[in-house]
Amino acid sequence: MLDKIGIAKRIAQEIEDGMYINLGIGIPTLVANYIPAHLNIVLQSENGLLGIGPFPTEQEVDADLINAGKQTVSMLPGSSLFSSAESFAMIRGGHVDLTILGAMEVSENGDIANWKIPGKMVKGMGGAMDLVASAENIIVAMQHTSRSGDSKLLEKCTLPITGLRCVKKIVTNLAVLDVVPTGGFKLLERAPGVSVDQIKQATAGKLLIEGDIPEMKIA
Amino acid sequence: MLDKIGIAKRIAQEIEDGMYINLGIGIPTLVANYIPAHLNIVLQSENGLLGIGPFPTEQEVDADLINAGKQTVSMLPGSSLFSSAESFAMIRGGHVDLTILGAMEVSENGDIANWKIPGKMVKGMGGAMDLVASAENIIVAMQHTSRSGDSKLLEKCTLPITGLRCVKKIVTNLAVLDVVPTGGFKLLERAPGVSVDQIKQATAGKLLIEGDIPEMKIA
Amino acid sequence: MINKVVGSAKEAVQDIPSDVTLMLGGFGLCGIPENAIAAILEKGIKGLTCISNNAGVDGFGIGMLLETRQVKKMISSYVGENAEFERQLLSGELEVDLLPQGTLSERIRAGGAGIPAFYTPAGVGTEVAEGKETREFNGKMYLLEHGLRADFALVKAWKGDHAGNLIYKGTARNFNPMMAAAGKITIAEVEELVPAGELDPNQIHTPGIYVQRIFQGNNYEKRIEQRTISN
Amino acid sequence: MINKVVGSAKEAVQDIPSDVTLMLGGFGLCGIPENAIAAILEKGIKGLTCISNNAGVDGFGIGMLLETRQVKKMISSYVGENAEFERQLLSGELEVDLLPQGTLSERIRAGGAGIPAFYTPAGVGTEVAEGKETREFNGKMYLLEHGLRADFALVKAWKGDHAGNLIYKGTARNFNPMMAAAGKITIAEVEELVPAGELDPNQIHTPGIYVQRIFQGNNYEKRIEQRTISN
Repeated sequence: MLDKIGIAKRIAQEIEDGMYINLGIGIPTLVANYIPAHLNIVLQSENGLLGIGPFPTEQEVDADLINAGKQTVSMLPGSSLFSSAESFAMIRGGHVDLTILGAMEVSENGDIANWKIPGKMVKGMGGAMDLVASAENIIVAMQHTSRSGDSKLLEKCTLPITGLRCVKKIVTNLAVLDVVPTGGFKLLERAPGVSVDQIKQATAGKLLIEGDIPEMKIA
Repeated sequence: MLDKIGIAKRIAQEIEDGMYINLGIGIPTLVANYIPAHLNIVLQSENGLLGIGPFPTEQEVDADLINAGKQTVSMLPGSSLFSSAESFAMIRGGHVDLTILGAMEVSENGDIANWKIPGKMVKGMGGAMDLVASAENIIVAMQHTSRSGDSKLLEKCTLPITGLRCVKKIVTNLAVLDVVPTGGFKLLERAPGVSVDQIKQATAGKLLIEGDIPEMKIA
Repeated sequence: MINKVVGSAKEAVQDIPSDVTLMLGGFGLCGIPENAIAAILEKGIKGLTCISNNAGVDGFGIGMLLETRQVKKMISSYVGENAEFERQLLSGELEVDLLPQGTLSERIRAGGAGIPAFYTPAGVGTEVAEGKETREFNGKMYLLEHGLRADFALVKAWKGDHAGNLIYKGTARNFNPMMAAAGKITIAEVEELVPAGELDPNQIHTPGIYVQRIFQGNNYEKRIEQRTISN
Repeated sequence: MINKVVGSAKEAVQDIPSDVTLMLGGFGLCGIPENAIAAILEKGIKGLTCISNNAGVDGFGIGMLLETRQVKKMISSYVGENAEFERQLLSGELEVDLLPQGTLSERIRAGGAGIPAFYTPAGVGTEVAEGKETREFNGKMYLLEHGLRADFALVKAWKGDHAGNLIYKGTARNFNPMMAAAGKITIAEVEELVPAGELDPNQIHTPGIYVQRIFQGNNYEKRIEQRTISN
């Protein structure tokens, strides 16, 4: 079974040279720490920055330079700054190659719910609806089940959805799965020490299993 | 009767302090020469410049700095440069206070035709359709009649129109007229030495004449 | 050159009445018009509809206007970083319209650019789509969204000149440029106000045509929400 | 940093086939991609649909591609500053779609920004409206216009860096930024190519994400159409 860092490490393996990437808050943010150094990639922050650098030193901190999580950041050589309208023009226009975000639920046809729990205080969707509606390539980072053990990979989402038919791949603490166009979670890899049966039991939506399912390789 | 310079001088009197102004090609361009020096105004060029300055000296000429008529220009203190999309955002968004342009025909309800003569080579509308569709305040500079003596102030335009119900004021070689919302050219001023009868004869559309019509004062 | 300079925040906001719609620049607390907010607070106008990506925090930014109950409605993409906001929302004292961030920024851009409506994919099939027209283009569904304007826009820039030209800094740009264009009256505050001619025309982010008033701000606090440091 | 540098105009255009749609930046001859046009000319591909505000002049700019009959169709707002253009148009060898300049620039902006369609007032009641949906918003009529993209966009900037970031100069900016975003493959040529990190991130007009290839142009002629001088 993977911890959050394990999930982040496994997702980092999906990253290819030359990608522009938007990382959501939470586990997705951790992915940045595990991207192989030989890959040339650029991180986009939807509040108006391409080329997010590491957290600044105490001396470098600038209140006018934050990421979408409102954390102070730095820039890298080749960075650029722009408005929110330009930022979402990039996102909507399909210029961002990969979007990695968290989810509360994903359905077997790729719907995602990650912005609202009825009865709880609603803080808003921020940029999530734009990201999921626009990205060609979305990877979800999430726990396979809730704290009470309920599957978060469902036939249909029970929570208010963020976007329809948009998730392509899911990396959980138990498995890597593709959402197939005809509907269903295709099991690709098991987390270290996790059996196919465990994944079956933790998946409420249609699980597609073909042949032997290899165990993930994580450094 | 006014010559082109006279028309430009009379239109210059319509300009108020603090206006952002777009000047079309031809007589409208001449208006810039007669704006009273005490007025603070800014000229917009739809190819991406606010604050058009005078033609440059031989030494200052810069191929990268032209107006919408493709003439080399200069900038003034406070000028700004921007893209074509931003430029028409300004125009469409109603940020330009006054648009002055030429016309082949104007109808008594304010329609304007100034981009196409059937049977002749069509060069295109450039920014004219955006300007007339967006501006709250359009003054047309034109000859009252064609070379063959036909009126250009008509009940309806005969040429393909550029925009509907958009012209508010017309300054010709013979007169200053308002287009009234209910339809008709309201005669406001006569050109020096021109009689009301002459204007009547030169106007094919509905001409509204109330009381004495004063003669223009042109310095 | 048309001079847009006013002497102070107080003077800049003096004719803003109650019950108007305001746009306020900023993302979180980054790039917010601190001086104009303080002046609105002091002025005490009420019934405000505030269009802003966020709603500040307890005791800072729009959060201050919430505490004094000057805000009737928020139009935002992400809110609730403060307790007073949550209390007012749950008690029904405050209305909130939540919009996807890209829809919000594009609606403001459209408002300033004279585009009455446009289609966007964000929110299709979600609560955001309720009551909105949907339409298919090239096999994908989109929602019709409308341009947004405001009676007054309050924006914050790094540098500005007497003609109202603005240059922002870092990610403090965010919503400010679109709001500058979408305000019927736009009030800009800047950290450094210079005479016209001192800014490079090629580097201006917001042309002065969009700005009706500009003033030299002061005492910028620039609070940081998440001070994250590496060693 | 993702390196977008290619060695030459020839290399940059080498995979452009015949019968594609190209966007070409520039207003008149100001800000046109001189080197890329020359490379397309040399390559000799045919059947091009060119989206460009103008069509060059006899012997320069797109005018050169017209002389070699490489252009099948022009989508522009103002054309015909050259005799060969007029001859081909009148003889039916060349198709031309004329659009209002603001509609053209906004359609390109929308294409790059993932907006499939928007409403604009330009052209209502004119020939431009023929076959287009009209719709009323707040008592005014508008036309529905669609986003435009191109297989390849050829843009020209003043400075650029290895990451594809671009800064334009003067009014040579014009259509270039929107086209950079609307090209599926965008090829930028610059007067000065510098390593990433040498351009101020705050002054970049076109972020490198929009640019797939960048090269150092040379021998810029920058022809002036109307050399107007004051004494």
